[in-house]
Amino acid sequence: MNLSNIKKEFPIFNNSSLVYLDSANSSQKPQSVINRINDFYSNEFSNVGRSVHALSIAATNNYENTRVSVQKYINAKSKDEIIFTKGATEAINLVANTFGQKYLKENDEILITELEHHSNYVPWHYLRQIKGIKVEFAEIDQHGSVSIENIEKKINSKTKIIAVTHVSNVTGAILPIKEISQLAHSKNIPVLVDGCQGAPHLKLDMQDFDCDFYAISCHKMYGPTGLGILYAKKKWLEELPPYQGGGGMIKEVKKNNITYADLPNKYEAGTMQTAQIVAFKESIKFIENLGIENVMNHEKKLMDYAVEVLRKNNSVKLIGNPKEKSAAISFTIEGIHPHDIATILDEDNVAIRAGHHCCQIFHETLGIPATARASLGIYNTKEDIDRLNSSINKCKKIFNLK
Amino acid sequence: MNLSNIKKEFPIFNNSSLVYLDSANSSQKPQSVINRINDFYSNEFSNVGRSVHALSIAATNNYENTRVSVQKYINAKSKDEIIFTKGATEAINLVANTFGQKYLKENDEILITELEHHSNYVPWHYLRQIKGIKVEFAEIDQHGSVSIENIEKKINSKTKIIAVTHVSNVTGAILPIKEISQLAHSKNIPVLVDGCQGAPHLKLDMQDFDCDFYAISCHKMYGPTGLGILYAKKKWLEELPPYQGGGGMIKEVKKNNITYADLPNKYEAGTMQTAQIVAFKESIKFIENLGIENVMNHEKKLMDYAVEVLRKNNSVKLIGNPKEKSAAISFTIEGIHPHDIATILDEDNVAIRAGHHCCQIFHETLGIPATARASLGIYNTKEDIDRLNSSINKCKKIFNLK
Amino acid sequence: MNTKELYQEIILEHGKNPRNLRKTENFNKDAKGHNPLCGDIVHIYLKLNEKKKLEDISFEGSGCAISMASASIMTDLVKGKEENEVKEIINDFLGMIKINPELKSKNLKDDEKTKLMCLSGVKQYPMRVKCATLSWHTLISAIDNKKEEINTEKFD
Amino acid sequence: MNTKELYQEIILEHGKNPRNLRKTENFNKDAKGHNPLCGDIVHIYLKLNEKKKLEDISFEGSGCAISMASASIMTDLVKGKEENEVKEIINDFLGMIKINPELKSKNLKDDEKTKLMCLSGVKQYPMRVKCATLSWHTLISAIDNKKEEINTEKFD
Ligand SMILES: Cc1ncc(COP(=O)(O)O)c(C=O)c1O
Ligand SMILES: Cc1ncc(COP(=O)(O)O)c(C=O)c1O
Repeated sequence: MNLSNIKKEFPIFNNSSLVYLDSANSSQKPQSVINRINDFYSNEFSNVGRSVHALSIAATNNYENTRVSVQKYINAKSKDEIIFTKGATEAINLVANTFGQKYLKENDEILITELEHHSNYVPWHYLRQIKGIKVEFAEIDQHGSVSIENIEKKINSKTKIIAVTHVSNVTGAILPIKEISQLAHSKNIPVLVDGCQGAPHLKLDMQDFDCDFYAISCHKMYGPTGLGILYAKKKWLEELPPYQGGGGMIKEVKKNNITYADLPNKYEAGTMQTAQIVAFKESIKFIENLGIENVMNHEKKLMDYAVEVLRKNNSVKLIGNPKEKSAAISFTIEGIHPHDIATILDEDNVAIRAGHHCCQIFHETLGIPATARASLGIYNTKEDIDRLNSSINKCKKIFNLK
Repeated sequence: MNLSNIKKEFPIFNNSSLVYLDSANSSQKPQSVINRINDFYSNEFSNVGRSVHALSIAATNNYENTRVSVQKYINAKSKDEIIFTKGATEAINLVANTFGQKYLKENDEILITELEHHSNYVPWHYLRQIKGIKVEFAEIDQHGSVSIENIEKKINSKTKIIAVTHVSNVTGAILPIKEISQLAHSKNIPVLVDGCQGAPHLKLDMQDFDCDFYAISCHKMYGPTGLGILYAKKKWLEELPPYQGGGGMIKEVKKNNITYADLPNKYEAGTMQTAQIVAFKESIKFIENLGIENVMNHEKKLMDYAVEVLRKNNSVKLIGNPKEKSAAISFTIEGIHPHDIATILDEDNVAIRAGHHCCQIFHETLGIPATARASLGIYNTKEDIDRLNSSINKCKKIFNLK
Repeated sequence: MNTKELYQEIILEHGKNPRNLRKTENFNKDAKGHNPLCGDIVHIYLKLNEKKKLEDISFEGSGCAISMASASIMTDLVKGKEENEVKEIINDFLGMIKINPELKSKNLKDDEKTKLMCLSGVKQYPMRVKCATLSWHTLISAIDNKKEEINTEKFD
Repeated sequence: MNTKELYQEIILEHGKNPRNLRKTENFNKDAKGHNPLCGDIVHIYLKLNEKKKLEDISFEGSGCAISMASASIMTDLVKGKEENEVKEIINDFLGMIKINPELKSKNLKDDEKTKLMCLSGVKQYPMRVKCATLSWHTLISAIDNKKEEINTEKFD
């Protein structure tokens, strides 16, 4: 496989002039992933784990093979540290709920940042409502990132967990999560990383990052919808209570008591997303075949080009200018509301996103109600950026800007 | 479409002698559902709701169209009463968690039955652990069902919610849920129905059942894995707090407070199972095209035949003999453990399930550690039952029984 | 569908220079509206006299061209009309923007209808219908003295 | 693979008439095991003398033919052996049932190896490996005085 003609691995780009710049929202799917889903349902379908017939045994093996693929890909110590969830949102809810239940009491503090996606704020807000804990926000800096200093400033003896995004889905800023883990651990505070925007674009190494929890959305990583991953250090998964209750996560069920299964089953209640999990192995394989270094290199070049082109374009104002930047860029145009931009671009088959991108705190802090965002996937090209730019020029023409 | 040659709508039966009698675990998928997933990912993929580009608008419409299909199919009053979940397990956890949070306090009672699947017990057990509420069990009768009298006996002034299965996944017993709702409502108690085994086989009419909550697993209903549905009366969804927190379920997010979106979004946090939801419309269409009356009729005939054949077979003991019976039948053979039966049947390509079927309470009550279960889907035939029976005879031969 | 039809001159013009973008002195009714998707916000102020005639209407807020133009055109058209006439016009507009091919209201003159129909292009853009209707829903809310803020984060 | 290989005469016979299915009087070590998937349960009783020799071993429990036969054959083979020999045999068996093509233990005679290899058919049935290994894991637990009940509800 070759990055230069990678678009043809994605059927959605066949016979279409689509410029898809909304991958931070959800990525397109390669043929190999789609085929695997198809094959699995057509020839191999069974539920996993519970039946002893051959289809079920094969499905269970496939299911567990994906877990091992993920473990290796993110360099986790054990496959028991890989929990399949509905998405990153569920992964973060799982941690907030169980950690909150076991370890948090009134006036304890949770430290998040002003960059966080609602998925990494609302679950903590619940604890504020239910338990009276406090949610603190580390401030964004002038580049649209959050420095380690700004995090350190907000840590105090009441801080019980730090929850930060790996990469901002608005500015693309990459946070120094290894350093954040070091800092936090020096004060005995665990760290949750919202890896939604990191996982599809950066090299993942849990043992190097040393964070306690890392949440991934598989649908942003060239995988099926309805699937996410929670990586968590084994000691946490062993200590925390289970999250959802149901079939498959129990050891013994009596009328007066219930004991729970060992890891990872303890956190996988009910029938899971069998087909999606089986197929996600192909997503990992797809990225591995390209090589994550090549992907990073390709996306960095493209992003540098996008920044250059948009910066030259009068009236376009880039939001944030982080030194370490991944695959998302947001902007405004004085005199044109982002939703009007998105609608006009759409007519040229250029798909971007406009709004607050589930980051109302960030937008409020900057005092802008909405931004337009272009986000990259491995299938994007310089031509896509050029098409973005010329469609922006069309907007300006319609709105009589120069 | 015609029930007599329906097997060919399911690709897994092409060129294979598979006798699939494990549909209570998960059903096979028709070609139309598989194709829809394929098409959606190949040509139409986008996340829903949040972007204004054309792909996203079309995806959002498809997504909401499934909601309307489900609403009509189950005869719910409003489409806002249809919440998409990961599965029935999540649906029940959602209710137990939010209802427990808002309405339950120490010593309150939850009434379930000895027939319940672990998914309709463990979530309530959590409340026992966290809040000190009590879980009571209505007893099974000699037919392997739970009579309305046995439910009534356990209701008292402390009973705050009744949670019962529509159909037992072990004995196939159909519970009188309309009468249970009437009884419960006469005492002002809400009713949750675990509809996992009812939804694929029976006519669904929420306004007639009048239950407050009904949980469905789409993967047992010829739909994709990783998808379930919670039906709930609107007043409950309006009154109960939200469950998971994240993107898409909020109205306004401030640093000191958060308000939540209107129904149904309030309960759909994060990126949902877009492709699976879009495709599930085809599952509904598939059942509608056959006609649920025809399906019921077909499955009843088949089940009567299975009962007749197995009853004639020496050494086979049927578990339970409910008058109202749906598509599952469990049995034991004196002298052969169910897991040995399942393994030997598997060699003949007859897939059944052996174990406690996530119903340890039921098995403990009966004093049997495990049973063998054959469960039907619309694709099963009399020949399948005959093959089951002759493989059972092979078991007996291997184990020298007569 | 062509964005030229959506972004007609008149919309761009009202979007850039909205009429009645101010706060009515001595207003006696008001309501706020919010479209969380776009971040559009609007605050509508009314002065209804004893005869239920809309003596003045104004708005504050910010948003996309469609929502600003819609609020601007709306306030222009309903000013001076009676409460029941206003309600009838609102219904007519909301009906048109969803399904009806044209406006039917007897309370609108032909040139007023032509002006309003400039917003009809939005029909082709379901996610943008919310932008066009926000100020209208908020006006109902103000007239009816509803306490809750109008919010468009609903699919319909 | 043919179920005849799995359900060999010797397994069916041990399954039907398990040896040592009783409770050792004056046992000094014991442990329980459970396979929640099948509902198999086993309780193992040992009598180890001062020289760490296994004077007696017995079991109570119920389960499928594979698990009963495995417990029966196991107890027969290890009785009278020394603790370290027993541990070595257990390792050898668990290694064989997972990956090794044959048994290597010096503490087993050839006919004992042949008997144990009757259980090797289970390799082809991953979900049933748990049935064959339950009593063996439980025996380790008894020897090591582990408190927790052995449970096979793990994927491995
Ligand atoms: C009666 C019953 N309830 C609940 C469940 C749980 O459903 P799911 O695993 O799809 O969440 C099942 C199926 O396993 C069932 O049969
Ligand atoms: C930074 C970030 N966090 C969390 C999420 C939520 O992920 P999901 O919606 O897949 O649960 C997203 C994506 O929407 C995101 O970009």
